[in-house]
Amino acid sequence: MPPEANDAAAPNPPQLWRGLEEYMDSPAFHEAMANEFPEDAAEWTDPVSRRNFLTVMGAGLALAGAAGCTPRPASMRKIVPYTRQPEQMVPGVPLFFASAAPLAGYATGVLVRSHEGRPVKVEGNPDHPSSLGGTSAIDQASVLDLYDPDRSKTPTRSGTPVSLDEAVHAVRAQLFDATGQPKQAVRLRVLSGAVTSPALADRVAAFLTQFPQAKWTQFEPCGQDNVREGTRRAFGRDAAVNYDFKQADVVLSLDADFLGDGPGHVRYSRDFAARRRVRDSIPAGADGEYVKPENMSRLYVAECMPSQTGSAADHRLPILSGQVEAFARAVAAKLGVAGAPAAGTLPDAAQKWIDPLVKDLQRVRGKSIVVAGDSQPPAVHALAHAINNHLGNLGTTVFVTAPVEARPDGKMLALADLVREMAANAVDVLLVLGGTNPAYTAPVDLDCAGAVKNVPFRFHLGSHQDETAGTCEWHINEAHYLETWGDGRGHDGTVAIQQPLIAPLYNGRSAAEVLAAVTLAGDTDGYDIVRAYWRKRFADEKRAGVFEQFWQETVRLGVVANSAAPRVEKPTLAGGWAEGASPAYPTLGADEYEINFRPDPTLFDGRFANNGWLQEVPKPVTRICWDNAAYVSAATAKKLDLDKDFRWTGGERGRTEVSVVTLTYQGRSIKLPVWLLPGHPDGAITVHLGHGRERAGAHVGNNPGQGPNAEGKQVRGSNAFALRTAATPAFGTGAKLAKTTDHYLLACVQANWVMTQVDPLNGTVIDRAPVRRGTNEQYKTNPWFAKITPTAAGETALISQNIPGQAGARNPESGTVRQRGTQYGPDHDHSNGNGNGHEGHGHHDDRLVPLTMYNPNDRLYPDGSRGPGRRWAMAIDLSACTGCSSCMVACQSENNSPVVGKHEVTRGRDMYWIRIDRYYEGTPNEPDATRTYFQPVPCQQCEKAPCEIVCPVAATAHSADGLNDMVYNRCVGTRYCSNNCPYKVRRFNFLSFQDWSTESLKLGRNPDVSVRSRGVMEKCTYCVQRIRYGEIVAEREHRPIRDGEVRTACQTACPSGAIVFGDLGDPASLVGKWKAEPSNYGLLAELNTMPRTTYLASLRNPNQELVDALKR
Amino acid sequence: MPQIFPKAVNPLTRFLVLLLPMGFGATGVGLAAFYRSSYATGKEEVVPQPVAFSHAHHVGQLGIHCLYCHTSVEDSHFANIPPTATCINCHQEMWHGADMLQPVRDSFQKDKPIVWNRVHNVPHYAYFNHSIHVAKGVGCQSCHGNIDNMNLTFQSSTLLMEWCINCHRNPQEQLRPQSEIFSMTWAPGRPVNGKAQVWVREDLPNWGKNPDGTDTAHASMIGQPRPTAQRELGLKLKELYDIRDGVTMTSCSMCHR
Amino acid sequence: MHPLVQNKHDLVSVGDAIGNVVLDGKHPRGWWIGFLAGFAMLQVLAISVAWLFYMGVGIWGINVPTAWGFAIINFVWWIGIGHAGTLISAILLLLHQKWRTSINRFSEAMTIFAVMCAGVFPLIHMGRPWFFYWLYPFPNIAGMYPQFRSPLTWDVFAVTTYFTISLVFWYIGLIPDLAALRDQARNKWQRIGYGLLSLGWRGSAIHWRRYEKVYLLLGGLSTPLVLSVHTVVSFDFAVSIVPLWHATIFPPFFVAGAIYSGFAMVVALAIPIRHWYKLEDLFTDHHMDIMAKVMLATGFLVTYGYFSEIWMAWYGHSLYEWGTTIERVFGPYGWSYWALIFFNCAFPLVALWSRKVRRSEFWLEMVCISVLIGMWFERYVIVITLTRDQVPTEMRELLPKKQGGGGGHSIMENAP
Amino acid sequence: MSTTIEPTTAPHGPGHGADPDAPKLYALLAGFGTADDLVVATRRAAAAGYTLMDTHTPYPVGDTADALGYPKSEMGAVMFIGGLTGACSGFLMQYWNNAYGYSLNIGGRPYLSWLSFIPITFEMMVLTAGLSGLFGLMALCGLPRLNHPLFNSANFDRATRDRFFLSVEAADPKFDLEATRAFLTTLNPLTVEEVME
Repeated sequence: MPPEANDAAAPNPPQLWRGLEEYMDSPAFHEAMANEFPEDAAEWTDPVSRRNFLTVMGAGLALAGAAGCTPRPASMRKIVPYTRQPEQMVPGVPLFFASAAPLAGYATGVLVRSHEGRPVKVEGNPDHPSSLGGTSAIDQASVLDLYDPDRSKTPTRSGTPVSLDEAVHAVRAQLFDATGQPKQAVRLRVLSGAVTSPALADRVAAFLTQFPQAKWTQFEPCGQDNVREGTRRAFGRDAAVNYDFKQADVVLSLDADFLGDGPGHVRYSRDFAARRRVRDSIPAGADGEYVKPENMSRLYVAECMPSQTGSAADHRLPILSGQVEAFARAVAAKLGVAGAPAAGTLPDAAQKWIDPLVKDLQRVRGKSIVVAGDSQPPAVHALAHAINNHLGNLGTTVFVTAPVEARPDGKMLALADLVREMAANAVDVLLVLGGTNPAYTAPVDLDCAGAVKNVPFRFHLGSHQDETAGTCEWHINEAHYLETWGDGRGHDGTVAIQQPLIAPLYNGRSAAEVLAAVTLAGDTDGYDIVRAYWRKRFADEKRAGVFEQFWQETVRLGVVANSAAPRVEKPTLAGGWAEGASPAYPTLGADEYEINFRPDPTLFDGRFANNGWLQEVPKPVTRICWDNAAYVSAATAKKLDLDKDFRWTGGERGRTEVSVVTLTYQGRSIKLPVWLLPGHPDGAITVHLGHGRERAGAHVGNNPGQGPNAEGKQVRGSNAFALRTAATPAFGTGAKLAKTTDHYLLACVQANWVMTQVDPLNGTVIDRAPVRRGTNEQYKTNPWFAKITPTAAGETALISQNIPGQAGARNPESGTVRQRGTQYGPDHDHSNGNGNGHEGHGHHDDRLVPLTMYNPNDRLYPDGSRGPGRRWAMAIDLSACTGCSSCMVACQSENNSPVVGKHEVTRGRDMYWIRIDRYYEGTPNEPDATRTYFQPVPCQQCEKAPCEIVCPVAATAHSADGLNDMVYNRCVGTRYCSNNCPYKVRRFNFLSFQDWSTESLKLGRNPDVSVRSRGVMEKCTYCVQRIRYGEIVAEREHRPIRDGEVRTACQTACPSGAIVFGDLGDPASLVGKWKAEPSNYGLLAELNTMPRTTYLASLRNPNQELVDALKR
Repeated sequence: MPQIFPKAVNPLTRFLVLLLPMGFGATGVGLAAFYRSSYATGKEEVVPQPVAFSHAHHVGQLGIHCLYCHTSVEDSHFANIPPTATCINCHQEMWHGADMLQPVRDSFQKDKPIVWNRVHNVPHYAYFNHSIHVAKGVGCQSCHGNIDNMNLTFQSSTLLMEWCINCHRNPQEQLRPQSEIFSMTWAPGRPVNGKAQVWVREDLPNWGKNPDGTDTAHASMIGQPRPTAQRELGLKLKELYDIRDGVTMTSCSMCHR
Repeated sequence: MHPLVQNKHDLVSVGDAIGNVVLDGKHPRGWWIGFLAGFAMLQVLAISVAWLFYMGVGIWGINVPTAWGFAIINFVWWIGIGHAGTLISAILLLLHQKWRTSINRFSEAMTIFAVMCAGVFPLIHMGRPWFFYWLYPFPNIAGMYPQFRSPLTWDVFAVTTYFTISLVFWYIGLIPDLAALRDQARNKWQRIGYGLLSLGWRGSAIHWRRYEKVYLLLGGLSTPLVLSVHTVVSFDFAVSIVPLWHATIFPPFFVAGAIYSGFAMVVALAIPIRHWYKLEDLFTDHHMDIMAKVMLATGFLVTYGYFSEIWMAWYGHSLYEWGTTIERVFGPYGWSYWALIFFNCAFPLVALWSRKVRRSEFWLEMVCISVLIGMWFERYVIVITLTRDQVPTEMRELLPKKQGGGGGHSIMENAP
Repeated sequence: MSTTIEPTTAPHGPGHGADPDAPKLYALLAGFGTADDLVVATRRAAAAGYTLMDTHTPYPVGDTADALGYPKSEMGAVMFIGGLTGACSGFLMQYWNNAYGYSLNIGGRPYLSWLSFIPITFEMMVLTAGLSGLFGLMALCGLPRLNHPLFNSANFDRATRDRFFLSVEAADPKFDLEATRAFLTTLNPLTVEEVME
């Protein structure tokens, strides 16, 4: 109900919605709700749940609101109170609840913010080891799935809505005979995604006990099969492995994207970043978060498709996926790993790597990690474990634990068995229990969808009417994780309790609930099931204390204490670990390529194909959105004469016309656009799975307004599953690529790829150096290297002091800053007499004189008028940023940013308030010399903001605490501010980008942020709603705001802790300490914008020996 | 050439020429007056309600405290409109058969909220927070007027931006001690219960207590007479409650975001 | 000396020749074709603007780095053209150039219509044009005022002032002429109409004396006003920190360009009018020659500006300036830069060197049209600079999506 | 030059105070063919002691104004004061609005960003100067005056074309219908007529 205020600046948009009271009055809501609460709701209503808010309110529907448009404010709006207000709820005050966001079975602990019963924002749970407060972009976007207008809203039979009872009874009729006895003869198969959830596993186990003839198959198209099998091979038992990157001095990744993919990557990003955040002076109490330059870790990556991990690497070896094994063998052989198979032949570049790499690994015995990628075959994993064992890493940086998954088995093989059974008419009843969509994701040679048709009774539980639902007769709509109770395990096995924040919007059910319902179990409600399971386990594990207390505390924290998978104390290699190694890598024919299938970085295996945020957020590294492409190297593109055409527009931003290619593999082919990706090795093609879904959803995945894909279908991207076989799920050789005459428009927000520009007159290179970068060796000799500005302005020294919070010219011994006075012109910092380094915390005015015509000491801040004197500021450590895009989605979620669609992105109109710029160093023709940098760019909140002085109506102005305020309701849309913003971080609503009509999406909006209408400029505000909320809470208590009390959405989401935000006026603030670092610099600070957002230069730690070796 | 225009035209044309600036001026003044009028702002306009709830009766006569219904005014941006259950607390005992209360009983029995008409309509892009105003010494009366005299509730202020801004620039004109926030009769210098006003502990930030439970320096004020002039009192309170300066308080993002 | 008026016209015949054009209301067929074409395009404009207001400026190809597009280009182009009118009238008045009278009325009218055309564009380019009045200071219920440091606010004042003063200048100049028309009127309605407009002017000696003074002073005010208006328009770019916009050369450069295009427009319109209405005796070849020489001079000033931009970018050693210059000349939009050089410099400056061209109706018309195209491209090149900014990643392209927008202005050209 | 004097008769003859409603004589209007004739005539009339005179010409003939004794125009002062007022009020408006009307920190610039205020100050000056010129001209000249006795003259329409008129008003102390008419006739006019009110 209450909070009014939601949309700004809308003159009269359709369905203006100010609060739930109005929202509930809308006819569309009536209609939607009529479908959403079926007649048998009573049976399922959960009397225990504390969060049935929406049901309470949903019943409270009143007369249609006065929808007129009158200039008079009075009586325009309604106000609808509760009839009985829930306890613990203060209207208007958001609440946080701990829950768990599942992905491919693994759960990440999250905290979800709820406004009046509506979950609005997902943040990481600092208490959960898989999160530590960070989240992935997928976790951030999961809340949008809840409000997806295309979710399955009702149980169906052959597509016709039926009641939930009817569907449940239909299953029961298959399972039980007339007397209520389980039918033992019926051949029963249960298919689900990977399961780590102890409660669900328990429920499945009970089911299997009840029906001993039943079989349970798990299938994950992009799961941990290779990891699991490799671990089993290495240690001779089912086990899981996790890593401690904080302790690792040297990391070798064998095609492993541990920073961007797989369970635990959020946590790994954080640990890894801790060894990359180089500091001149380590802040007190920040042990383990920062390092001195000499303690910086080193990352070697040998991989095919450039990944986030590869982008963060100090040395990256582009190599075919199939050659990784040979490379690993060579490393093992050189290291002298006992029993390692013989090394094959390696490409030249790879061969050069071996000696320096091995030497480096041996240097730090026991403090290194070799990690193999999910897509590498088990043999590579076994090799990696053997090397770790050899180097003494097991138990120090690499931990072998009991398995995390409820039943670790070969999922691809198990599916193949099931399909074979189905094809042989050996299955009577198939229950598909959500989390998996085999009709779309199964290997194409299995023909899963065809085999399913042979099963007489087919039942599907799923959140959407997807491809698998289409092959099944019966369907029940699955509840979202924010709607139902459950649990799940993180990468290290720690259990998170999945707590709902809202009653199921469409009365959906979880897998455990459905299993319970169809088997006539005692508990049919998710809460009862989970609680009962944990009551039993509490007793079984003989945990201390009272269960009720344990339960309350666990639910509150969201984490079950001490539930991590137990570590294997002294793991030993099994005897035959090296068996089953792949034969030597086949040589590629002249026109043959290696094809690589990878899960999409944002859509994963396609399950998020209807999530607008994940479709639109540019994929890390490639910066393409809304599509997939065949990624090839520059040499391959040249060989095939592939076009990447900007046409007469010269369009390097947002709009690119590329060739369409036909990709043929094992006799099957698809058409898709091709993309030249710097850093991709020659001879290989990478395609992302998860695109081209034909039953994704009408609003996003199959929205006809976005145009057809390269094959002419109304889907987003091309379906690479159509090429993927059971035998080669990750990569295989023999793919063919043929150029067609077609062209395709790709939305790539950043095709422009270098920081430098070549002067055509004399061939010199102009380096704008938006990312200041260097090595730790450089840093050791001169930590101030980032201060060098690329302009010839004589005021360089002065400008670098004018960056708020900057510690200026305090380092006489380095001399960098002062020297420039003579190098480029007169030194202007004569007025700055203090050398104590705290200059930046004071008022900056006296430094401005040489740079401004005005006398700065005037009425703007008369003495003492600044009250508590807060100065909000942000610092971003470019060494830590992995380019994962989590901040972009978090910002979109927090600030109600619209999804504009592919068409508008191609016109350069994406609406991200924070974007991630990706720069390459090197040339695209030498993939192994390419180095990648990421730079998140939010509004820099310049103290001398160029945008402000050009706004004719003062719609953007500075607040006293230094925010560059943007007042949407004052904006008239001249767009001059955007022109004058050197960072181009302002975003304009060129059209009515907001979805004003879809009712369910409105529930997910943040009520504390105006929803912008068309014709209005918008931009990052440092999450001013959070600042003001924090201020109000602190000032109500008459105390200062604590450092870290106000956190921006991007900061909270960042898995690697690259962003810090706080009050520069607080001398103890972390942001102040970051900014006092010598590597701190302001982007384009030479324009004297005095940005409040600054960057810490990106540092790499290359191995000089390897550098030299590669030069030879 | 004959005369084109009759003589009478001369004064007429001159008058018309003079009318031009006068007309502009009058239109401007008229528009300015219109936008500030009760008609345009809804000030003092009684809003009909589904149940004829009388603040005059409940507050003025019965003396029910504001917080009894508006429970979250100290904790939230939203002061809360009481749930039907709050009405029923009393009205299951008294007036439980009155026709007037039929909608209330219906609401409670059928679990259907009463849909009130909003009286104070702040534009949706202005984010007003009750709790901070109450915490910083702005009394209910300052914005809502003498609500204890209102039968049907009406808006007693214009709620125009200039009205907000005026107080944000000069808060001292409206501030009152914490203990008098909910009072409808308080005025600076007016005796309370026949005695001259003195500072009480409740007036002090955090009740004059440090986190460790000791008294703050402010505690010495307790028992001292309060200034009797609003200006003097306001300035004292502004300092006491750490109210920031006008430039800070009129920053755009204070209210718009 | 060349006679100002050829073929022995006297006071009466000149008055009749001009007065007949107005009072008879008879127009040649060309006028009607032009008028109807203009009127039709005006309707296209109305439809386009209606669609624009309904959908938002997103129907244009503008995007975030290039947030300004054709609307601003057209605005600057039109306002530049407008300048010549007043300038011709005012400067020539101040310099006592007698030949001024052959074109002053005409060029003043052109100014007013050009400024009206120009004024449309800033209005329709706004995201929320219905709030345009927020750019004017007036006491309002929000207590908010315009932000006077913004060149756009200066623009509002400058263009408003310019329009008002141009109107006043034109009108004051017209009063005796209106009185003459009143006295020659063919019928009662004309008589009443012109009678009202001429305010009862009777040519009194003291009236004339005051009139002359006011007119002279207005001319004196208009000259700096014209310069100031285009200076302010150039501030729209020069005050920003966009590379190649942020240049002190912009004000004089813009003013020279404005005179260049303005004279071109005056001549381009005068030639067909003189041709159709047979006014060769009043707007003589000599006049054409003088105006062409002015264009030649201003054309060189403009060309100097182009040179200076490149020189300053190179000499200034700012890598943003220089990098943007490279992109401007050799980048994806380099074609527009070379188009500008051809239409604005190469062709006109060579052609105008010849006396034959200066005195040939056809060739001078061609040169003028070339200059008008060239000056449009100049603004295009300037606005397109936005595609190349300081941050390499944010270099996106403007996608010109042609709406009817620029269309409907020939009515205004034809109306006088 | 023709010396023909066209006999002109007033509609009702010279009313010697007989009928109060009868139109009164306003002036005698002498028409000349050239500006030079007019200048000469005006000088002579002024020398003859006539004061309430005026000339009406199709274009400015400055010498007549001198002959009539008109001073240099006061329009300069009017427009100067107008412009000064506009400039001051324009500048103060900007300063007041920025510093007091709503104090906002715009890009870290001081409230008194006088450099930024110059363009509008200038524009306001020109605007007010121009408008005060127009309205000052109208006010001082008594315009608009759509009805004027001179328009009763049948010939007066040529005043905007090709004839130069000298009018001697009946209110002139030296005015005597016959004597003045005789005097005017000596000045070589093309016409002399009586113009009634």
